[in-house]
Amino acid sequence: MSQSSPLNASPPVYPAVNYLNADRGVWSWLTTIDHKRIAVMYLVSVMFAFLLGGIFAMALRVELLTPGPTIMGANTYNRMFTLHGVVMIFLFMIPAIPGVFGNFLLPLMLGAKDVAFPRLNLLSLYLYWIGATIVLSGMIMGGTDTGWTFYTPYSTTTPTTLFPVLLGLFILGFSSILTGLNFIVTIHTLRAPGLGWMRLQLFVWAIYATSIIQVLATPVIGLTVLLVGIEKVGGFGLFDPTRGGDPVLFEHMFWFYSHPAVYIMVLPAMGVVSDAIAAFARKNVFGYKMIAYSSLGIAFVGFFAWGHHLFVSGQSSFNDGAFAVISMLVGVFTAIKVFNWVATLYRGAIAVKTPLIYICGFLFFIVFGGMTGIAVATVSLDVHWHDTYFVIAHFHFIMVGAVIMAFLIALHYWFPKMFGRMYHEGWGMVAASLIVLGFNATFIPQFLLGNAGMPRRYYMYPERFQALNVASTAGASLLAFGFIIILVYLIYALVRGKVAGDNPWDSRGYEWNTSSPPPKHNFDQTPIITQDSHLYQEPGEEVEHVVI
Amino acid sequence: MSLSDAQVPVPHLAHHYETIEKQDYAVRLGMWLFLGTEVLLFAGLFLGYSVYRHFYHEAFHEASRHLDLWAGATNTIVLITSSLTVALAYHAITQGKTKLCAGLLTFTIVCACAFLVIKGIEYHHKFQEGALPGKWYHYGEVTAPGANLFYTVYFLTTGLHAIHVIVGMSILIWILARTLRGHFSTTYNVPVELGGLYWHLVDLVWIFLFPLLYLI
Amino acid sequence: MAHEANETPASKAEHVHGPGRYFVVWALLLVFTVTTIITGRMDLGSANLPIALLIATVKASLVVLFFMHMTDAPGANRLVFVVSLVFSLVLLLGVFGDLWTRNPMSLPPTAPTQESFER
Amino acid sequence: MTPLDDLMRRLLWLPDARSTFAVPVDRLHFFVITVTMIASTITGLLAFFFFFKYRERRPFQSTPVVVPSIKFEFVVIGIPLFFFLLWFVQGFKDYVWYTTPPKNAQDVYVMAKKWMWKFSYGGDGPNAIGTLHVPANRPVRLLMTSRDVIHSFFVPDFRIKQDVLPGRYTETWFEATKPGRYQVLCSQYCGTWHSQMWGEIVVMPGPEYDKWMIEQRRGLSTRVDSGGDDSPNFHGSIVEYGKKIAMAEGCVKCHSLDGEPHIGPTWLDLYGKQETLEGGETVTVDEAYLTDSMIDPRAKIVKGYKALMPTYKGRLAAPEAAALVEFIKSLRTQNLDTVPSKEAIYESVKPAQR
Repeated sequence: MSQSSPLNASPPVYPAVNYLNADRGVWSWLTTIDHKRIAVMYLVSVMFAFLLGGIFAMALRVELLTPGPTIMGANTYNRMFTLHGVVMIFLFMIPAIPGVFGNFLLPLMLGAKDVAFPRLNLLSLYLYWIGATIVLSGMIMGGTDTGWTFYTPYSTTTPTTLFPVLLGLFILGFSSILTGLNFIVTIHTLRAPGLGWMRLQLFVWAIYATSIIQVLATPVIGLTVLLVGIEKVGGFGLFDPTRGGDPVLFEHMFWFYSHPAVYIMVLPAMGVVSDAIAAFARKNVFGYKMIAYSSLGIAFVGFFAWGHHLFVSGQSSFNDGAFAVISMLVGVFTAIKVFNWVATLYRGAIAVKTPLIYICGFLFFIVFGGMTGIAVATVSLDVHWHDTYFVIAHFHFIMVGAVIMAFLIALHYWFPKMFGRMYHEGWGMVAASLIVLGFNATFIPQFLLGNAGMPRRYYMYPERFQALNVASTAGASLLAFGFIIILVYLIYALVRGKVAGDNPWDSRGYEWNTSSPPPKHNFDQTPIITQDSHLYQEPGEEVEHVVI
Repeated sequence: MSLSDAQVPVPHLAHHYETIEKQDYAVRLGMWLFLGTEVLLFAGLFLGYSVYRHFYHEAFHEASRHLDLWAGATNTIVLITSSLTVALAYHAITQGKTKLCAGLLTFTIVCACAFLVIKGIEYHHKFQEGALPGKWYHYGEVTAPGANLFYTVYFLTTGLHAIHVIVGMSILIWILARTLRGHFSTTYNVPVELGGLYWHLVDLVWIFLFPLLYLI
Repeated sequence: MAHEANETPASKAEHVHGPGRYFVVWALLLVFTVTTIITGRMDLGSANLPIALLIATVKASLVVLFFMHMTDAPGANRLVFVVSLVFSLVLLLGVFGDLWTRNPMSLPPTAPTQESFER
Repeated sequence: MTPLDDLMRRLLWLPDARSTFAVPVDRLHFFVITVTMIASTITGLLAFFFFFKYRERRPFQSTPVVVPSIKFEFVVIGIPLFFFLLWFVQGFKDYVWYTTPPKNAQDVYVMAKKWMWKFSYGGDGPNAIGTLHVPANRPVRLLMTSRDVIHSFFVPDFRIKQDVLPGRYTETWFEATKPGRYQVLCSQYCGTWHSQMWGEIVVMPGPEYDKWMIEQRRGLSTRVDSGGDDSPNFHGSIVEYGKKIAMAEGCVKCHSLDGEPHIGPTWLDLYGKQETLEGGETVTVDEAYLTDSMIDPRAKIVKGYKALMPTYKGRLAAPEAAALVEFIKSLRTQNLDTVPSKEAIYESVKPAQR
């Protein structure tokens, strides 16, 4: 720990033995049950998925440059947006933060040597790989053109290959459930001495809430995709109107998972930001309990909001109203977090580093994205916006603007923790600014497109929408450029980066109580927690207490 | 799954736990969480049942009368009895009675087989009658609209349940093998307990399926 | 310390009960099975469903409480199980809130045939 | 409609508000979006300001412990809750009004099918593909169903949208406030040409509409009154022209384009196929067979279909028949995605062909 005074600071040393070099060879990685190595493998995998999804996204944007066909045919376009959705959501978003940072940091933050079930953890990763392979093989086998929502009866009648994707998702669901289960048990049983529930870092709280959703909601989507698969292959008629089935029932079952799934993606992001803000502002987390409980609140209330995806689907007006009003509560919980994050900055000692740029962007994006979510949950407004680019822009504000920003915050904040090396700060700033800018340029035009009435999943569109589409594509290329810069300097840092030292940010999160990168079993001796995390006073110093 | 942390013959304490009690606690919590996911998995199917029963009340009522009540009732009794024996098996192993435990587990597995055989005979009849799901439906006896959906729901729920019976049975066979090899004792018996929990869940699901499909 | 682990009731608390109570539970389950078959075939009209569900719930509770030792389980395990049941109900009620109040012509039994439309 | 409304509408790229429902929706929209923009900008700027104001002034600086008071907690819960509930109440009120069609609304039946809209009026009224004529300032209720998958009926200028479900009806209604032509879009993904499933609503002044309807009922009107370019000297590819004719003549009512057999054989992959005829002999589908079938449809009926098709002798000019053949030839599975089609196909309204 770098509690030491800056005056006698010696140059940082790279720990001679750590989890990265404790064992050698590919086999030692593939059979590892070390949560940190599993996290690193997740990192590589989700980055690959993100790259793939990103390439699809760019292809879609280029296709939309002109109102007519540009670079691909309609069927290719339809398959591509399906793959973009499936890959980004199921292969990247859902495992990204829990799989990578949850796995890496949860035991460190708890002062544990590993997660509760290390072998199960490895199994999750393997299931993720198997599921991902099957999903992607479906792409090679002809591709699926249903959109990631698989609405029946289109999905059960489409001539394209659907089964591999459904099977892959079913397996990915298992992976997600097992990860969640593992984390819940870990948090319950493996907290270090002195680490009570109200001392947990907020990232842990967020992962806890996320895991609850994963465990409770994922079985339902597993069953649902199975039923669609059975219906498509066997003609069971459960969602088939010509046999008396109800396609709206499918929508209910699908969104019972897929709405909470949004919180599976965004809650860990909120956890990352809660911790990173405290670390970079050198401040205790303002309103700790409110943030912690609001995570649980979102997890809980998020289950009662799925019906707002069905406002124009033929659902009853009674249900529309009920789900709308509950959706508002999710907004309140998010607003609580935002207020507390901003207040955490108040009277801090803020070091403006790369993650801070993303945090600034994140705060703007989550308020704008969140409140446009409230706007589309306002029933009368949703009638116009439903299934238009407004909705696309809204959820990309949350998914990219909040989740990917948080992923990048986490990546930059914990990069030295994971690999013991620093990236180039200057390039980091440049890429961050590019991404925040490019993101706005990509998605703000899409809000306007939605206002103008352009429906989603449109291969060709009336000419009046072209200007905004071109603007959006231009923004997207900026965004892509930013990501490429990040990839380059991170890979460079991995090999040639400056040695970071054990705690380059002087962060007071518990995960920094060990060397960076950590040794194989995390701690040489079990840490004993004596105070809350993120308290930035020197020992013995008189603490100033402020109430606002 | 949760069992995996205890695959070594002696009560094995994984390096990241301090005490066996804590490890057992973790493993039990993990199992209950898994049972929770199973509950929600079946909840989706029960939802399908409820929705179509709501729509096609008549057809469901009529079609339920064409299921073999005695096969269903026998299966209920078989499963309840097997649930009893698996509970007794756990009780026996906590008292160190390995042979009794093995015997009771064997009986449970036989019950599971009996259940599957009876279920298979029922399925066979349905296949012959043409009382099949969705587009395969060509059963003349029940003509009310929605009858095909009753059989869709019937085959989906009982089919998924049967898969769980097979999985549960496999777990019990594995536990039986380990019991016979003397892996369990008064101090170490968590796998028996967890296998039992899974089997009870299979029983639980059937307790609801039986009246919903056969009786009303 | 992970306090909860230590709160576990003295590890094998259930052993104070003999196997006798398992047999009692089993007998009760059989009695309820017979009851539900009898009431199920009595055709009580709309009361049929609630009665069957009530009996099934009682039977399930017996299994959970005694066979699965829920009576001895620590709080977290009980919470997990109860929460999963609650969310199953949420799923059911959310969908039925829709079905009960949906515009009747949007429900399947009134599905129009194509011919009725082509007029 | 105030000038401020108009300004906001232009800033937000909203189309003009042309139905009675659009006006309250837009008002609430402006309110919500203004608050959203203010709140998010303030948050971003405040964070930015704090970065500067509370920047780290010396390494390893200590900071005070700042905690919220109860008052603060009430404020942060209260303010968003107040706004969100306000919006909900107003939005739900408008929505209930929108989902309750007035009793005196005129009914029009809408049938959606990959990838077209078909409208039919009650009684002896006309059927139309792609174009719906309605009177201005009178409520119109649409009773909608789909023949295949879920579609969604979306009119941006009216701010209305409703999913169209197969096997059952959904309804929506509107009261157009200004005569004109408004685009209908399908907004629920429905397959290859989802993005081309467009239609048009022609809003006519009341009296003009009544006159039009009487003419339609008499079955006299064959005039071309659509906004699309229907003149024979159509500039564009011949395939596109063929597609227009297929729509206008109602061919696609019986011949699907997606491989699914309907009243007549599907056109997808039809060209070049070996068909078995009613009599048992086989025929290769070529230009000659296709043209013959338009002129004398009952001569060679494909096995499994009924002889229902009327003759198009005299109804199709030679170039039109040729264009149709070209269109059919273009419908191949492997190049389904290359069928050029850029604009909505607006076709004339014809009396029901019975």
